[in-house]
Parts: sequence; structure tokens; C-alpha cells
Amino acid sequence: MNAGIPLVYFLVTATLMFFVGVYGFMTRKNMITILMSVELMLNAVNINFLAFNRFLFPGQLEGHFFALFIIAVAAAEAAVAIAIIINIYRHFHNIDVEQADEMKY
Amino acid sequence: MNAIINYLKELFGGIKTLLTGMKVTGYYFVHPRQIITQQYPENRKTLKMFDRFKGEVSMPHDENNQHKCTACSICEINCPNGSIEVISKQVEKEDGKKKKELDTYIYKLSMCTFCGICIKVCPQDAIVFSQGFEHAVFNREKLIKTLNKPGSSLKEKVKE
Amino acid sequence: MKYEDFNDNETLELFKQTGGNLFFTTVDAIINWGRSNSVWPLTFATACCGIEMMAAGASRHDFARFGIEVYRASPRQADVIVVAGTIVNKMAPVLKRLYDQMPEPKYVIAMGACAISGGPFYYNSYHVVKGVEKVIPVDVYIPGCPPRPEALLYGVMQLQRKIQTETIRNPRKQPDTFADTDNK
Amino acid sequence: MNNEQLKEKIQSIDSTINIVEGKQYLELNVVAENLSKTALMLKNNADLSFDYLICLTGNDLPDAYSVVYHLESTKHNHLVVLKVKADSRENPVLDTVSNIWITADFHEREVYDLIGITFTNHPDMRRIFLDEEDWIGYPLRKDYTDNNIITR
Amino acid sequence: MENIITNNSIQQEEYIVNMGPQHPSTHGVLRLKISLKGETVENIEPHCGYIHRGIEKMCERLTYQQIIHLTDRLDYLSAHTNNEAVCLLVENALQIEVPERVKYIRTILDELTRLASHQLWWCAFGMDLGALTTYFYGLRDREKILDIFEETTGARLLQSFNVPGGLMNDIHPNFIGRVKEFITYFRKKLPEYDELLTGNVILKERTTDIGLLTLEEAINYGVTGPSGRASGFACDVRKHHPYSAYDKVEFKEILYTKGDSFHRYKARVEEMWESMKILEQLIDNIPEGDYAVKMKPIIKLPEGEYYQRVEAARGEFGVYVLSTGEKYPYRVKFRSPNFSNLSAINKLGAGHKIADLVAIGGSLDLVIPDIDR
Amino acid sequence: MTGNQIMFIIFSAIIIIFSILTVTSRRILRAATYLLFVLISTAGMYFMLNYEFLAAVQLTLYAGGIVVLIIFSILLTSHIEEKFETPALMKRVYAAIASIIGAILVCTTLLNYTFTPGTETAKDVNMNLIGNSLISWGEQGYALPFELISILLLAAMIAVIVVAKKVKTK
Amino acid sequence: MNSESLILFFIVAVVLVGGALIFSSLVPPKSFNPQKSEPYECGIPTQGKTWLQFNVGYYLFAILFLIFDVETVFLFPWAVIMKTGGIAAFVEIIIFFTILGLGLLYAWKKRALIWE
Amino acid sequence: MAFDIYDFTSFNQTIDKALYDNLPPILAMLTEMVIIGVVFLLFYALVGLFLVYAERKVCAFIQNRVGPNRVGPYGIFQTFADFIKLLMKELIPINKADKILFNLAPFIVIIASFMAIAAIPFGKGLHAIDLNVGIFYVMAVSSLGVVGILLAGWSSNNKYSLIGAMRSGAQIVSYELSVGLSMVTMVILAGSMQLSEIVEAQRNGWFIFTGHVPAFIAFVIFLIASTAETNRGPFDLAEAESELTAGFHTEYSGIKFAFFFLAEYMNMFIVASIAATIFWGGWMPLHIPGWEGFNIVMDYIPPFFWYMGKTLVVIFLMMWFKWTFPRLRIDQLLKLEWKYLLPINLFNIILMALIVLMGWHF
Ligand code: SF4
Ligand code: SF4
Ligand code: SF4
Repeated sequence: MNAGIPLVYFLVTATLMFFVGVYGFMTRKNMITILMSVELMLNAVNINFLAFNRFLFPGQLEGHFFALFIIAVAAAEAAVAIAIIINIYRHFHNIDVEQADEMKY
Repeated sequence: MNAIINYLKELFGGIKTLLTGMKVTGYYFVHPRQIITQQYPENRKTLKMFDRFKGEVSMPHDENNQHKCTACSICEINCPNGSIEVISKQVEKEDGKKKKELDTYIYKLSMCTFCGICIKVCPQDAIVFSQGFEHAVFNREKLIKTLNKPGSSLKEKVKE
Repeated sequence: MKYEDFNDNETLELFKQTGGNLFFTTVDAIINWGRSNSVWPLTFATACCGIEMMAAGASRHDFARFGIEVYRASPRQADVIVVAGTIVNKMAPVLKRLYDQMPEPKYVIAMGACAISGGPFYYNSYHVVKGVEKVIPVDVYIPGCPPRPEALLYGVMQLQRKIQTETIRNPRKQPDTFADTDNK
Repeated sequence: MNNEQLKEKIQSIDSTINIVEGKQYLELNVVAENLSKTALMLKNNADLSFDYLICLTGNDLPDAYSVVYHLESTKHNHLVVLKVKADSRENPVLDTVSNIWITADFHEREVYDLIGITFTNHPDMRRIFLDEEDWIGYPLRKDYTDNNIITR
Repeated sequence: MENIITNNSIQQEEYIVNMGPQHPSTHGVLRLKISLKGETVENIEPHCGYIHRGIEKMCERLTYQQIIHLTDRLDYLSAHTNNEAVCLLVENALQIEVPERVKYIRTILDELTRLASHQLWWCAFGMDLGALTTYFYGLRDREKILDIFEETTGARLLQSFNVPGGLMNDIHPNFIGRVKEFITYFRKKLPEYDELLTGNVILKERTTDIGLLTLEEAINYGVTGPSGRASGFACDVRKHHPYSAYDKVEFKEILYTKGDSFHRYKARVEEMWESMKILEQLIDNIPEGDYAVKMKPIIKLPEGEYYQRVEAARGEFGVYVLSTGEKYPYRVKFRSPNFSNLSAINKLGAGHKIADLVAIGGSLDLVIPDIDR
Repeated sequence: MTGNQIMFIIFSAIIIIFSILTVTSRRILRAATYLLFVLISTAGMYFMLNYEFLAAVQLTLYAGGIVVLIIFSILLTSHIEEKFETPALMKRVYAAIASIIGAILVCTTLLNYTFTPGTETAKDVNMNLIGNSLISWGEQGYALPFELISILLLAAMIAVIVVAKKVKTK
Repeated sequence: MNSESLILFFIVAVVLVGGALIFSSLVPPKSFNPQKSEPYECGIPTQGKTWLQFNVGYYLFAILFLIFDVETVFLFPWAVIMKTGGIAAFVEIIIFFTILGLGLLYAWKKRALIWE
Repeated sequence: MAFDIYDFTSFNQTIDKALYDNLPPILAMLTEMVIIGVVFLLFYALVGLFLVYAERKVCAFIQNRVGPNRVGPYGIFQTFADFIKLLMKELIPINKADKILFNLAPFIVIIASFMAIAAIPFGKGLHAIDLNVGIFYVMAVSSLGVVGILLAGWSSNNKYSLIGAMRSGAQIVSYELSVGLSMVTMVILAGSMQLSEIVEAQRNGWFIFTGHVPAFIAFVIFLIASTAETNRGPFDLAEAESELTAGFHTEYSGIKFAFFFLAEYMNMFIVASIAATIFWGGWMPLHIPGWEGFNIVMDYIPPFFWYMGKTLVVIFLMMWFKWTFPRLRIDQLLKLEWKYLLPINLFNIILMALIVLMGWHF
């Protein structure tokens, strides 16, 4: 299904996505949105892994499995992150990073 | 171990009660004979109300277009919510005596509560409950009825 | 049921006069068919008449045959509000609000003496609204206290007949003749 | 206990209570100040123990606003009627009994709503049926008028 | 997680949800203003009056015969019982002894009313809990009773069949047969109720330990009827202050002690069995006689105060009349069972979930027009 | 243009547009919804690369799991009328410049580099292959990470419960 | 047919569903009154914010779900080859389950599975 | 075998070929897809309407009444009338609602269910797509629907909606686990995730028979969990009428509401199809070993009917549940999932793995 699409296209898309994520990471204040930016970056990386795997090493599966484990780890990370965010929210009624400076856990 | 046994007991006990419930509904599903629906507009011909059914107050007229109401207004006074208005007129009899006679008997179906007091108190038994129930209208004015038919007159008491 | 078997055909003819547009007849027919066969009532019952409304929904009389068993609790999804029971002053704004929140096209059935005119509470009562039409426009009146379920079904059929006179161009045109009637 | 014994018993505890044989039950007339005291006594006295307030009625009598309490003892199965008149006609005030029988809470609000007797120390003295904001007057008073009412 | 509730560092904002006036599970136009915390109910504030019709005021302008049709409309599910209260009051005040036949018929109709009411409660309760089929089964069986009513009294719901001094009419010739037929029918159907709902594990889970009311609280709140008896409050007027023909029949006063929603449920289901027993005892023994004594067309009660209590389907229904000897009563007050029962709702519901509130409301079996009058 | 290319364009357009919307939207739930679209399109990309399993995993875990969790926490922590303030202009400009420069740098590098496509015969990534790799040790075997994942999950679970239950100590 | 069809499938669905939506927002009769667009709350004006207060029960379950979802995802490939994988696959999954079972047990014991 | 006469693979290929021969490839593909899309959408709508009608009739029979019978013979056009009515109903904008999300939510719900239906094999070769991760794909796609529900609840600026959405979110995600895990149980037995292969694997006996105890347990769990996942009674807390009036779609009117309504029934159809496919052999006819004559007769019933028949039986079961049981409370619901279904399910997987390992299955 990837016939006729050069590898670079995938990579460029992924790059743009990654840097949009970076932009979000830098400008956002709300922790949940920051988490969302991180997810964007992770996805960009995943696309890269898979594109490289498919185009450069079609006989192997490293990229595929890397992506799989990244997703799994991302899920675990998101779970813990959100647990922490919610907990912060319960304490400060606010989830802005800037206000969370005064966290005295 | 006990905990596990309890756990299983609870589980199967619960399932059993659920199945009992399903048995009941299942029974009715496979027994369409139990359906008790009366299909109203289709069964209009055969649909018969009980004879005491209070459909609406009506004033029976006999074949000479005569009714029994003497316009005494007892029903009007007794009706708890003023659904009846008896308008009477004075008529001169042949013998020169003035006599009160019914002009219009207004019955507000829209207000009647079908308590039956009017019928019980009427000394002449001039009004009865009729069985009709199909009264729905688009215009509220249609629900204010005149019970005596046009041109009707008082039925002379048969002296016995 | 045949046309002649219904009462109050005169008023229905009035509705027909105000409607009627040759161009859209077929479309109207289809839409009215849909609308009239699927009037979903709002679960709204205030008093005794509500019990008879429930009875009308139950197995013996089965509202569902007319396709109106889908009682919706939210006015957003309801087509008809069956005012079953007394409306008092405190309730009137609520009723109005519920009616306002229903989407067009919407219909109102006044069921029972209370909804039509205040019925048993017409005289000497300080808190009863004397007829829902003081609050919202009514399409069909069903007298009775309470009307028996068949009477409600009959009322619904009257409503269906009324819906069938609608046109898509100019829905729900009330003839001016009884814009403001009051109990005399 | 039958009515006689009850009468004796109550009289022996508090002789200021005016006891009348009513049509059905004993009627105890108390003055407004003594209301909560008497009520408490009726409930707590072991021989009387009127623990169930059946009904609480506000009346607009020609001379005063009054409240009637129907009390029953679930233990001894006897019943009395407690009656009290509010002192003032303009601003009738009575003590609450809702701390003695919780059910009086709603009933007193009802009396307040419809008759206009205020109960002191009541936890939540608001109208219960009529609209709190815009209803004026107390409809069960005999002199209540309203242009909503259509008389026959 | 009890720890979260103790956490005060968040400023607590009241979260208020209205249930009603137009709400499927308040059975009418009751409005419950609920303060929530998460899904847990903190406080319930009932707002009544959405159907306050001023019946008590109206009664001051009506004769005693005319009052009766208004009592029908208080608790329309116990219409007959409410009528009876007024009639008994008038009869007692005038010291009229009604014929035995009237007493028997009244009692039979009372019990039929109670059965019909409990059936309706059963189906509404099931519906509140989401078991929609109960609605249809309950009303299906209720229709049989309504047929009996309609044949004899001419109306299905609001019969106005009692008049001071007796009954409006004699019973229909088919009456006895129909009642017997109904009893045999319903004896078969009632176990189905148990199979479908009572035994159901979901129902048990939803109702046990929900809305506990102790005996003291029940008495203190004046919670009567099956709801009170589920808490152990022996408040059955039929038993303790018998009227009509109740002193001639054997029946059990259903008493439970736990006072949770499930036992309120049970109490009603068991009461249906008891009602059928009463019916069976009476139906064959209706004495011959008149169906009413002759009354003067204008009834004037002697001056004084009267109170008459009867056991309606939901608890003790009382009529208080203050008469000045006129043909109109000076003051009429109805002691409605639901009004007192409702006052306990905050006690019952606080601390439970919203869903439990529905179960509690259902198990109290409120009829709103009776509360508001 | 073939169907593939059209699809690719659609997907990448969705990805880029909605990623930008995700990081700029002022309503947080909208941002989450846009993120959902990005993730779904990413799954589409995986489909295009013939990694169906991974695409489905992406849908289940990212779109159906993480996003749902994010939405849940948004539902818990923010209100419908809430809008973010736009961040300070300078901050935005700096961030934008940084990311644009980064993107341009990487892109030029990518475009100038010639990748040598792999010569091996492409493996059909079917479920059997994936499954076998997951349980085999050694070369092309991922049994160890597979087991490690379970430990990771255990750790995450305990962490979550500990964190969620922590309030008591305060 | 292959997985390309998915996207077209999707587009067709969007177009037709959206078409119905647009049609329905243009054609049917409309009316306006000030109360119509107010949120519905049993016929009473809404009080306070329409916002559910913090409720820990929900999110804890969502998080636990996510964790078990990851597990399900990893079970699928294993399940496919269980038939052919033999004892090795079985042993591995036993280990996997034991570790996760510990987690579940922990949650159970910590009363995290009880909704408040 | 005899039922192979109903093979649609060659039929598909013929159409495929005819199109590609006569049109440029891209157009050919497009037309093909559009045709399939429209056909499926029609099918979708018809099935949805039929299911609504069927539900009404089923509950009517359970409840001793006749159900709709006045619109067309036996009322079969009832749901069409409803549909026309809903289409011609005003759409009310809500104050302060998040307009975009408010309109998007029904889309997400309905498209998620629509995408899931694409993978379901209605007969041999009769499916839109046959992914090698088919069953997983269906699970993945249908898990997106919950997002729509959450969005709907949040964006309509209504308290009931929000509570309903939160409840239904917690419920759907929880039960999705059980659905997934019971699928895993059957995948162990089938050794494949491709739906067509799973069906093929049941040529000699449906899994519910060959897998004996664990398969049966898995079936029960699947039934319960999928009922919960589709938000149907007794798990319909999200729209618990008696508590939350209409739950998450309280504020939706007209066609948007119809989408939610339709999607609910379609989700039911999808889970029923999956149940029929993985437990009851999909379009495979019933075979009883040894009864050759019987088997041959069965073979001549077209697979599509087998498939539909089985699906409808499962749907009927779900309706039967709904019309019998009271609704659970949210905490009981979650307790059921996390304390009963999930542990039993995990245990069941091990059991199934053991059975497969030992070759105890038939
Ligand atoms: S109907 Fe009877 S009571 Fe009424 S006015 Fe006529 S005669 Fe008198
Ligand atoms: S039945 Fe009753 S309400 Fe009706 S007119 Fe007669 S007295 Fe009046
Ligand atoms: S019309 Fe009669 S039955 Fe209906 S609500 Fe009014 S009083 Fe009750």
C-alpha cells in the first residue's frame, strides 16, 4: 500500500508533527495539554520507526516492535501522568504548570 | 477457601435468580395467546362500556322530543364544580298561569368530573349518564353542550 | 375509523382550508405520514389523569400500536406534550418552559377537565390555572375526569388527523376563529 | 388508658392545662407560652409517651389563629388533641414542636404557608407550597382574597 | 474512599441537581433539589407545591356531599378510601349507623383499591429501577380490578362511590363473581411478581440497606403505611382503630424491623396477599340490606371538631373537620400520609447515590397531589 | 496520482492540520478531540505501511485508551466555559521560531540524504509472525520485553493506586 | 478488497451522515423563543455550574482500564500462536498473568475496585 | 462442501474485474468503494430500523401486548415514520454548548459503529474488508464510540448529560476489557484473528461446542460485557431514564438524536455479529456429526441466512435481558466487571490455553 510514496514524505510529515508537538510543549501551561503535546511527539517518532522499518529493512521487525513497545510504555506513562495530574488538581484545584511550582508534596 | 466458596455461591445464586426472572418474561414471549390488548379503533363495533359507565351527562328525549326536566335547578346547585347551567323561561300556559320551563340546559363537558351527584339528586330523573367517551375535539367551545334538543318540551307527568 | 365517525370535523375542515398547497402535496403527504404516525410524548403527568395515561400505555390499551410508545423524558426529543392533570400557578412557568424547549413541530393535548378548564378546581381555587391554553396553545382537548384510555387514544387519533392537514410551507396554522376562547 | 384516666394523669402533672372532653377525644387547651413545655411533657412522660404526632392543623378561628395537634401514643394506644391559640392576631407566633416531633417540620411550614403562623426556632421557616418569592397572603385565612378566585 | 471526603483543601462548591418537577421518577411533579458530591447525595430538599390545588380552601365552600369528589383527587390511587374517611366522619358526627351491607362493600372496595394501588406501585417501582416489564404486568392485573370498579361504580379511577350514609348505588350483580374470579387470577399472578422482581439479585442489591429508617425515626417522622410498618411501626389503622368491617376479618399486620427499601418493598407485596385474604373472607358474606340510609338533602354537622382516620394504601389518611353547624364546614384539613412520608426523604436519601434515591422514592410510593393537596 | 497517494495526502494533511489545532486550540476538550483525529490518521498511516496490527493497536490504545483517559481527566478538571488565555506573544513567537527552525533543519537534512531502500524481501507482518517473535528468545525474539511489559504494567498499576490513594496521608 | 477501502468507506459515511445533518438543519420548521436554548433541567432553570464535581471513582477505573487494555493488546498476538506455540507460550503467559494478577490483587486489597 | 456454492469471492472478483477493465484504475476503485459504501450504509440504515422495530415487537410480546400495528402491515413501517419524523424535526442549538463538539459527537458515535460493520463477514467472501487483525480491528474501532458519548455529555452544558457521559464512559471502557479478553479466549482456540479464518476454523463444529467449558464461559461473559458495552439495559445507566431523564443525549433533538439511537442498535448488531461469528460459526451451517442427510440439508440454506439467524438470536437474548432485569447501580456495575468478570475471564483464558495445549478440545 505504500507503493508510489517515497520514504521522505513519511519522514517529513513525522518531523512536522514532532515540531508542532515541541511548540505545544513550550507554549502550553495546562498539564494535560502538555501531555497531549508529548503524545504528538511520541507518535511522530513511531511513524519514523515504522517508515524506516518498512522502507529500509523490510525483512526485519525491529522498528515494528519498537513502536509497539513505545505505545505500551506511552500508555503506562500516560496512566501514571494523569494520576499525578489529577492528584495535583485535587490539592491545588489547578493544573497549570506555573502554579504547580509551589508544590510541596 | 471459604471466601472462594462464598464468591462462587453468590455468583451462581445470582445467576439463578436472573434465570427465574427470564423464565417469566420468556413464558409470555412464547405465549402470544396471553396478549390482552384491545385494539381500540378497530374494535369499535364490539366495544361495549359497562352500563353504569359515566361517559357524559345526557338528557334522554322520547320520541315526541320530550324530556323530563322541570328546570328546578337542583342539579345546578348540587354540582360541585358548576358544570351545569339551567336557564329557564317563563311560559304562559293556556289557562293563564305562568310556569317555569326549561329553556336551555347547558352542560359543560369540559368541567364535569363525573361525580354523579346531579343524577342522584334530580327529582325527575331527567338526566342520565350516557356511554359515549369519544369527545376529543380541536376547539374547546365544542365541549359546552346544550342537552335539551331544540324544540323539545316537558313531558307531562302521567298521573298514576 | 372512517372520517364520518369522528366528531368535530367542522374544525378540521377549517384547518384544511388554511393549509393546502398543490405543489407540495406529495411531499407533505409523506412528511405528515411520518409525523402523524410517530408522535412521541413527553413523560409529563401531574395528577390523576396521568394514571390513565399510564394505563393507556399498558398492555390492555397499548399506546404503542400508534407508534407513540416512545415516552421521552427530555423535551428535546418529544413531539407532543400530553398535559395530563392539573396545572397550578407554580407549575405554569415550568410547563411553559418545557413546551418552549421542545423542537418544532410540537403539539399539545389537553387531557382531562383540569387541563381544559380547571375542571373541579375552576371555582374557589386560588392556585389552579384555569385551562392550560392560558399557558400554551392546545391542539386537542380530551374531556373526562379522567378520560378513559380509549378516549385518550381517540384524542391521539384526532391529533393525527390534525397533523395530516399540515403543510411543510406553513405548518400549524391556527384559524383565527378561535384564537381566544374562554370558558363562559 | 381511657380518657378519664388520661385526664387525671395529665391534670396531676400540670394542673394549668384546661382539659375538655371533646366530641371524640380529650382536648387539652394550653396557652402559647406553655406549648413547648407541655408538648415535651406529653412526649417524655413514661405513662403518656405521646410519641406520634398524627396531624397538625392550623385554624383561622374567629377570635384567634390556633393550631391543633393530634397526638397518639404508639405504646399505650391513647390519643389526645392539643390545642393552642396564638396570642396576636396581626403577627401570630408560636413555638415550634419540630424539635420534639420531626414530622412537625413540614406540617408547620404548611401552616406558615397557608395560615401565616410563624413558628419560632423552626429550622427552616419558608413557604412550602406556594411560591416563596411572589406569593402574597395566606390563602387559608378567612379574609384572603385574590382576583384569581372565581366564586360561584 | 472515605479519605477524599475529608479532604478540605479544595474549596467545596455546591453542586445542585434538580430532580423534577418533570421527571420520570418523582411520580408526578415533586421537585427534589439535590446537593451532590460526585454522585453521592449530600442533602435533599423537597420542593412541593407544583400541584398545590388548594383543596382545603375549596372545601370551605362546598357541602359535605360535594367534598367527597375532591377527596378522590387527593390520593387518586386510594380514591375510595379517602371518600370513606369523609363519609365515616359525617356518619360518626351525626351518629348514623350504616347498614352492615354498606360496611362490607366498603371494606371490599377498600381492599380492592389497596390492591390496585399496590399493583401500580409495584410497576412504578420496577420502572424506577429500570425493569420496564413490571410496568406492564402490574397494570395488566390492575385492569381486572378497574373492570370491577367500573362495572359497579361507573368509573375506573375516581369513583366517588361513597356518599354520607352509604353508597351511591348497589353493587352490580356481577360484582361478587368478578371479585372471586379476580382473586383466583391474582393468586396465580402474584408469585410471578416475586419471580420477576422480588427474588432478583439486582433488585436485592439495589435495595437492601438502602434508605434505612429505624422504628424511632419512623414514629418521629410520622411515616405510616407499609413504609412505616417496614420499620416496625405498628400503625395499621385497620387493626388498631377498626372501621367499617375490619373488626370482622382476620388479617395480619405486616411488620418488619429493618426499615430499608427492600423491606418497604416486601411489606407492600405481602400486604397484597393479606388484602386478598380479607377479600376472601368478606366476599361470600355480604349481608343483604340497603345500600344507603336516607340522609337529609342538606347535611349539617353539629358544632365541634372531628377527626377520622382510615388506612389508605400509603398510610394513615385523616380528615379533620371543624364545624360551626353550617352546611359548609368551617375548616377541613386532610392528614395525608404522603406528606409525612416525604418529610423523611432527606433522612433516607442523604449519603446514598442518585440511583439509590430513585429506589428510595419508589419504595416510599409517593403520590404528589396527596402531598400538595 | 494513485489512490495511495491521495490517501497519503489526506492522512498527512489531517495529521499536520489537526496537530497544529491541538496545540493552539483554546478549548481543552477541542484540543483533545483534535488529538484524537491526529491519532486516528496516524493509525491510517500504519495501515498504509501495511502494519495492520500496529494500526489496530494504535486505535485501541491511543485513540480508545489514552485519549479517553485524557478526556476523562478533562471532564474532571475543567469546565465547559473555560478557555485558555492565549500565551504571551513573545513566548509564542520564540516557541514558533524554535520549532520552525528545528523543522526546517531536519527537513532539509532529510531531503538531502539519500536513503538506500532495503533489498531484503519484505516480510508479511502477519499475526503469526508477531506472536512468534513475542514468545521467542534470542535473535528476532521479544520474549524479554514482553515479560518486562508486564512488570511495567504492574509498576504502573501500583503507582497509580498509590498516587490516587495518597490523599489520606495529608 | 483491501484496507484502502476503509478510508473511502469512511468518507462515504461522513458525507451521507453529514448530508442528513445539513438537510435536517435547513429544512424543518424553526421557532425561536428565549427559553428554548437553555439547558434542560426538568423544567427548572439551571442553578450553578453545569459541571460535575470531582469524582475520583471514574478516573481510577479509566486508568486501570488503560493498563489492562495494554495487556489485552499483548495477549492477542500470543493467543494467535498459542495453538502452535506449545508449552513455551503457555509458560510465558503464566508468568505474564501471575505478574498482572498480583497487580489486580493489589488493587483489590487496596479497595481500588470499589467505586465511591 | 455443498454450501460453497454460495461463495461470494468469485462474484466479487467478477465485479472487480469488470470495473477495472472498463475504467481507469483510480476511477474503478472509487466507484467500487462508493458502491460498497452506499450499499453498506443502506444496509446499515435498514438493519438499524429493523432492529428498532424488532425490539418494539419483542418487548410488546414479552409484555402481553401487540406493539406497533397500525403503520403498514404489522406496523413494519413504524420506524420509517419515526425516521422521517426525526429527519423533519428542528435541531435546537444549546446556549453555551460547545457547538463543534456538540455536532461532532453523533458523528463519532455513528461512524465508529459504521466502520466496525465493514469488517464483518456476512457470508463467504461477503465482507467489505478482511483484515488479518479483523477481530482486533472491530474491537478497536468500536471502542472509539465512547469518545463520542463523552463529548456529547460534556459539550451539551447540561448536568444530566455530564453525569450520564461519565457513567457511560467508565462503564464502556471497563466492559471493553471483558469483551476483549473473551475474544482472546476464542482467538486461542481459532489460532487466527482474521474473521474469515475464524469462521473457516469452525467448519467442523462451532467453537461454542468444540471449546466446551471455557468457550461457554467466554460466551456468557461476552454476552454480558457486550450488553454493557452497548449501553443497553440492564446496563443502561448512561441514559437511565429514572435518574437522568435521558442521560448523555438529553439535549439532542431531531436527527442527531436519531444517530445516537441508531448507533445504539447498530452497536448491538455488531456485537451480536461478533458473538455469532466467533462462537457460533458465523455463516457456517449447523452440522451434527454423523447425520449426513441433515448436514446436507443445512448446507443448502444460504450462509447469509445462517449468519443473520444467529445474529438475531443473540440480539434477541440481549433484548430479553433488557426487558427482564432492573438496572444496576454504577458501583455494582463496576464491581461486576472488576470483581467477577475480569478475574473469571483471566482464569478462563488460562483454562482455554491449557485445553488447547493438551488438545482437549474437539
Ligand atoms: S335535570 Fe333534574 S334536577 Fe336538573 S333542573 Fe332538570 S329536573 Fe331539576
Ligand atoms: S356529574 Fe358531577 S360534575 Fe358532572 S355535571 Fe353532574 S354534578 Fe356536575
Ligand atoms: S381532570 Fe380529573 S382526573 Fe384529570 S387531573 Fe383533573 S381532577 Fe384528576
